[in-house]
Amino acid sequence: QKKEAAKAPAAKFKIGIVFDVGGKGDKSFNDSAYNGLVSLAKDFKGYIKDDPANVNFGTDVELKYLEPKQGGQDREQLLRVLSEEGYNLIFGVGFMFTDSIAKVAKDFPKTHYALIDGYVPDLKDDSNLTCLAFAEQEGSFLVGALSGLMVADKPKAKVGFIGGMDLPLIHKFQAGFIAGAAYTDKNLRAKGMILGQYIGKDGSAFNDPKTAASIATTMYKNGSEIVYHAAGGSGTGLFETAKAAGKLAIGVDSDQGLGYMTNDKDPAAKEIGKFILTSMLKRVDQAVYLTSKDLIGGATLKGGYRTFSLADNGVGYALNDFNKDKLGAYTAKLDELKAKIVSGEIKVPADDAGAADFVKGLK
Amino acid sequence: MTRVNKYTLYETVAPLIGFLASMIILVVIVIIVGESPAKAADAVWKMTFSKTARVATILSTAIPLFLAGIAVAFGFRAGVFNIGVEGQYFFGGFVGAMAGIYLPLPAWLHVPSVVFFAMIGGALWALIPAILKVARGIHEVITTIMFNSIALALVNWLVNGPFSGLAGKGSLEAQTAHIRPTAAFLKLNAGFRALGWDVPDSVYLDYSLIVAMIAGFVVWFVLFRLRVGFDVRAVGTSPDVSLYAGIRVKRIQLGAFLASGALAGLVGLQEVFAIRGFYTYEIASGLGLDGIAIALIGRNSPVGVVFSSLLFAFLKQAGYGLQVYTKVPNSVIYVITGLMILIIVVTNELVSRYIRALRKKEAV
Amino acid sequence: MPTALPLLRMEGITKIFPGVVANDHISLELMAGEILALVGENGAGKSTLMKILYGLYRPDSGEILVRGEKVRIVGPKDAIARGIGMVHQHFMLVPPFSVLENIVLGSETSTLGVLSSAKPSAEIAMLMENNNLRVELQAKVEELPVGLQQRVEILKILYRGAEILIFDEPTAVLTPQESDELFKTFRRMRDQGKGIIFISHKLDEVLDIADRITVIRRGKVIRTLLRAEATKPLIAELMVGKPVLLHVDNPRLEAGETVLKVEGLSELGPSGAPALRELGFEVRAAEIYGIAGVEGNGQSELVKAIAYRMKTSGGTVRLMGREISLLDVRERRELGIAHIPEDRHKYGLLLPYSLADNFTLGSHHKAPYVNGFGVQNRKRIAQAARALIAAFDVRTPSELTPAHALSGGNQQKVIIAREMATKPKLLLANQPTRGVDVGATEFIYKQLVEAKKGGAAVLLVSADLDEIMSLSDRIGVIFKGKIIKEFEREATTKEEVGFYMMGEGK
Amino acid sequence: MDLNTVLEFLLKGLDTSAPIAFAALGGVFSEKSGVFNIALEGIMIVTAFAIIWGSIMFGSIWLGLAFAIILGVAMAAIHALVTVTYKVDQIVSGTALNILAFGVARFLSQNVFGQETQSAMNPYAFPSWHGISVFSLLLIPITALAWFVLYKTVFGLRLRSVGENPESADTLGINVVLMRYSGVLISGLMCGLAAAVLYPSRWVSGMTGGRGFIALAAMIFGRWDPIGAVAASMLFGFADTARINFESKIPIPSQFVQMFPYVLAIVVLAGVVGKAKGPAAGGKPYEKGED
Ligand SMILES: Nc1ncnc2c1ncn2[C@@H]1O[C@H](COP(=O)(O)OP(=O)(O)OP(=O)(O)O)[C@@H](O)[C@H]1O
Ligand SMILES: Nc1ncnc2c1ncn2[C@@H]1O[C@H](COP(=O)(O)OP(=O)(O)OP(=O)(O)O)[C@@H](O)[C@H]1O
Ligand SMILES: [Mg+2]
Ligand SMILES: [Mg+2]
Repeated sequence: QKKEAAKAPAAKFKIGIVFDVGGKGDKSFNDSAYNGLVSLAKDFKGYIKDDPANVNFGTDVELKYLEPKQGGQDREQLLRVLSEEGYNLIFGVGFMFTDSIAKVAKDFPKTHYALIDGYVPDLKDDSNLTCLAFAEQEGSFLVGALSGLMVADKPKAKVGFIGGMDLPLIHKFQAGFIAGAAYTDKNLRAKGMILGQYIGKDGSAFNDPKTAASIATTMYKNGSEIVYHAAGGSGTGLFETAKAAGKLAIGVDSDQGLGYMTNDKDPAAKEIGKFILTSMLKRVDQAVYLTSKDLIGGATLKGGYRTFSLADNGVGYALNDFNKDKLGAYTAKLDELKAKIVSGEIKVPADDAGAADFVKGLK
Repeated sequence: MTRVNKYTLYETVAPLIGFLASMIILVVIVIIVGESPAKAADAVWKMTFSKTARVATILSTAIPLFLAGIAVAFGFRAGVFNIGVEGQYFFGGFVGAMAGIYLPLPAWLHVPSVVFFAMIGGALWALIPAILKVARGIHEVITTIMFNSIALALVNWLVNGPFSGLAGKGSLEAQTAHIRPTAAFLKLNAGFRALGWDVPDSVYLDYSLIVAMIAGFVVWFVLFRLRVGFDVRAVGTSPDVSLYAGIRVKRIQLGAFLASGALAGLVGLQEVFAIRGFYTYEIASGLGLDGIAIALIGRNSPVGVVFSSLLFAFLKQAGYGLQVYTKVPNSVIYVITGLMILIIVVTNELVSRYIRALRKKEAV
Repeated sequence: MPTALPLLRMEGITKIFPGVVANDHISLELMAGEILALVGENGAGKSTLMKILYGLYRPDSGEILVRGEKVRIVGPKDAIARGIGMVHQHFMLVPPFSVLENIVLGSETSTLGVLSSAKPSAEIAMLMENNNLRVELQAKVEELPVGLQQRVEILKILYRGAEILIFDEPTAVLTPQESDELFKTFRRMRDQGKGIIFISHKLDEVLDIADRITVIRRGKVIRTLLRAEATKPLIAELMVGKPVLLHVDNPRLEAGETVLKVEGLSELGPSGAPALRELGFEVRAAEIYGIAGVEGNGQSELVKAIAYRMKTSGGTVRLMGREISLLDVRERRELGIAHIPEDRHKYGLLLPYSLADNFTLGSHHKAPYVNGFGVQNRKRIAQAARALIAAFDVRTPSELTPAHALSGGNQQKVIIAREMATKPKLLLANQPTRGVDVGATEFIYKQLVEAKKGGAAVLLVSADLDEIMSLSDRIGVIFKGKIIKEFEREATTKEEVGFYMMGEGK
Repeated sequence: MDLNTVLEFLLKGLDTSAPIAFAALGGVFSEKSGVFNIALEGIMIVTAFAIIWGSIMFGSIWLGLAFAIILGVAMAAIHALVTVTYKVDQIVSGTALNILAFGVARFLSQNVFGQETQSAMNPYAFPSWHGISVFSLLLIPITALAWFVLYKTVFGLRLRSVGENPESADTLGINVVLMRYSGVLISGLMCGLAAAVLYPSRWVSGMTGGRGFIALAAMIFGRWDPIGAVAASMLFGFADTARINFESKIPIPSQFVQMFPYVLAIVVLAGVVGKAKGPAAGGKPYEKGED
């Protein structure tokens, strides 16, 4: 082994990621982070270490991801191991890393850490920890607005939202969606026109396609034309139901429609992808990519807080070759709304109460 | 070597054979995955015994596993099949956390109080299944499974609703407020270093280690030295005989069930009071089932549970070792853990058959 | 009548268990139309031999010949195929199944795997008719009294067409009447040309029914007697290896104050029908009161009401004048009740636990076995156990031996020693010698008489009328949950008591 | 509420109940033969994966189902081997299998689909009727069949006898080991059917979500009777369906709505059903007396 190590030129940069529980393959949050790694490898001659997919474009940048088990000190331990192994930049994906990453960052002042979705108080520009947040409500507002626009001419048509685990974070998605839908379609402002449902109370809610499918069936039966999900791995149940019902669905985090349409290993996926209208993009990949790019570019990484919002395309909605025809009629209107949000003219609510007030304010 | 010693030797060798056999299977899998066994072995070594910090991490990881195991084992001893350890530590941990957050106490009193309240919480969560078992004869397996689900929903509501500690912006985690510093489980690492064991500060060897040691000792002492422990074991062996002998069977079963719950209440302490400093619904999940395996591999004895919990902790670390240093997927370690348990118990059986055959031969 | 070829021949059968040679080159023969009794002390190896014959154990050496033909019996299936049937010491019934299901189990009649009941029902009805063994086919076995359960067992083997019938202690749980019935069945079957092997500890029965008697001691055949040459003392001596006193010296003493007084006791049985109806009697100090009755007439409920049960549905149980039916078992024991239970495995012993633990069970919560902090005093427990082992001559390697390793007779001794050691005011002895050999029976009788001499009131419940007659000072006959008649021992005869037991003469 | 809505609700309730019910039926067979099977959850994890793997591999959902059944039976065979042949504690074996299954499914997924936590999409589907898989409808006849087999056939009689009193069965020449294997293997088969109604479109790690344990509870709740077990499964299934359908209309915290079926089960057990007694020899390995 020593010989091997001597042969291979040491990578100039080592970047590590510790995923959220659920890990790679969730077709959503973690995969998005993984895609960030892939782009990094491509653009900066890097490789992903021990990756079954063998992503390898050179040896300049070593990329590594790990997956913890739930509970205990596991997250902290994995962050520490990566630190000890000399990784320069380490990401913790998910709010569950909040405490552990703060502790580890203190112990390894020369390593930089980035926390996705969590919030550690009192960070400064020269901290070695950056909190990366997303304005999910803004992206959700746009897909909500799109849904509203698409059903505006059908007074009875409803829209729906399926949440995974009942968490404040997921309510952020819901609030934005409600606000957007109500904003563009006044029919939807009436009570009971925007359906909402959470799958469960624990982590398994993000991995329960059966229940998601069951909820989706009810929503479509009850008149929903479009259903948006923020339910991680459970979302697959929504998409399949959408296909069966011949109705539309909206994905989350990554461009899920594109994922389905371009999946060559999986012929059935294309059939389903047609029913995925768009996805609310939460560009975890972008966050990973941009932060790492700064490091590789030689900049000293800035600590503190960084929010990815509509303004910097950190969130958004997916427009790709497959859905551009369907969305074509609405993109202009959506761009206009986006501008209003960026300018602050529209303040998108981020929780249930805010959403209710927002809808009331529209009447 | 005397005959008895020979048999004891065989019996101790059984788990070792199981361990080795599963390691061989691991090597096979590693080869299938296309990794070199030497590299895998090195990876496991690095993450388990290569340095003090790793060894200490195994010990630290074993703490909640041990507590879960001993909680299950104590119930088993009384013939109580407590599948509800998980729900009990969800709730017990919550009650302990409340004590840690709201009781204004000095540290010397606060730490014992949160331990006490966690035990009370765990016992309370076992109370209804225990009463239903004793008074109505309703199988505890079904009630405790139900109570696990109920606990999960309940603490979820508590943490999201009335006791939500969402402070400031950006904090999106459903969690309680932070515990008072007086309730924190401080690390003992400095003490270990003073004793010559060079544990770095990053490892969680905290008060929960003491809690686990005390709990283990108390359980052993109660079971094997106290009269009430004899009653517990008698009831677990034969309720009919116990009843006949004047042991208050229902009272003992109720008490043992509650004690099992109280022990279960301790499982989440390390995570709440040492690692996180607040309570979330995610506390140490899954340990209830691990506890069953740990208790049974440890043959429901406190000493056995020490070893089996260390074994489980070792396996967990080994899994991370493979993940960090090789391309062997994390899942392999579950495969190995499951297989190892099966192989150990089967070897145990084969060895005792062999011993019986030997004895028979010697009898002629 | 015996034909030239023996129906069955076992030759040189040896079977070794860890630590014990259960059968040591045993040979025996059984003719068609013969009843062979197999007797021996507890642990002599009788059951082992029969289990080998029935294919449950495999012998270490030796061979078995059926009708002169050497056979290999590796499982009950083979045995059944050779016409061997066995009624086991512990019934082999499936309690929640119906009688019909129990009988056909393993030899079902079916079409395409679907059970049919018409044909077997008819066949069984025939069998019942021919052998005078009637049972309700649809009844659940768990709801039947023991006597009927045994009929089911017999029907099971007859249904399989057995010619060689093995009965391992079949009468241990039967009443005299039921035993008589059974013996009638035996004779009927013998006359049909079947061969019967019969194991019993009751020598009177053996002399009554057997054609030949084989005595086994420590795994060896000691001698086979013809009925004509056999006497009770001879058999007993052959079994034990030394002369056995078959008579108990049981003087009547001046009875003292009333220790136990039961009045108007009423109780519902498990099925909801009344098990005890206004039952009343009293037992005084220094007397043995025997409850005679056909099993299932409320004996178990009666003993339970005195020893265990909280809250009876009616009536009172007083000990030394104090109402005890609201006290729990421990409180009752503290008041001086000791209890030799009916089923020693189910109630009497913690089988995996050491003898030391078993000897102190029931007193283990008190000084000197625990100190003031509830810590057990292992030394004192071991001491007490060793003392009892010596005093009661329990055959065991040490006080640390687990209870399950002892023979049935020795297990019973442990229980009796333990209960006597509490110096009880009232000793409940429920079937104390069931399944126990002559030597041990003698010992147990002595102990009961000792207790009485020590001033205890003894309540003896037994299905063995001889036992009742020889031990009791007074006898109460229980019938349908009521004491219907009381006798002074000297003033009655076995026949008279038996008459009342059947519910006659009320 | 019109008739259609009611029908809709009934079908959906049936569909939600079916995975629990099939697993519970499996549990009934295993436990009636005297072997506790707390590995139902683990076996379901594997069959849920296998049906997708098999369908894609063989190009047919039916072959996928057959494949799932085979793997389910294979998992069950491990349990049978360990507990019946080697007489190991049944709870230990079950627990080990649950851990093993979790790893096996993820490991296979990694190797077959290149990712640990999710399989590819399964393009093949069972015929469906009113939006639910016909397989869910099969639950009714299969339950009836299970009942018939258990109570009306030679096989059933023998199976139950070894669960009640294996010694007795043994003395009648019944092969206790064979019957117990059968019981356990049938539970593997039933877990295969459970996979068919769980979600045969895609496997996601964790998708069984504890249904195997709920099935265990349902089996006990249903007093080890096929019909009872299925009825109890329906209680859970329908309560869950009701929750999903009406949660947003109920003005109490959703967590309490979620607790409802469990609380209901306990109340029913405590108040109405009371003592449930399993097969007498359940959980105990059969020692043949010697060896
Ligand atoms: N399965 C077994 N394993 C080990 N030892 C056994 C086993 N069965 C019987 N033994 C031993 O073999 C010896 C003979 O036992 P067996 O049951 O044949 O006696 P028995 O004559 O039937 O006694 P009893 O009159 O009490 O019924 C005893 O010492 C007993 O402890
Ligand atoms: N597996 C075993 N290991 C050790 N000893 C055994 C075993 N099975 C039976 N024995 C012993 O063998 C003896 C004879 O067994 P058996 O089944 O004939 O019961 P028993 O002694 O006749 O009891 P009883 O007649 O009172 O019911 C018993 O003393 C029992 O303790
Ligand atoms: Mg015997
Ligand atoms: Mg006997």
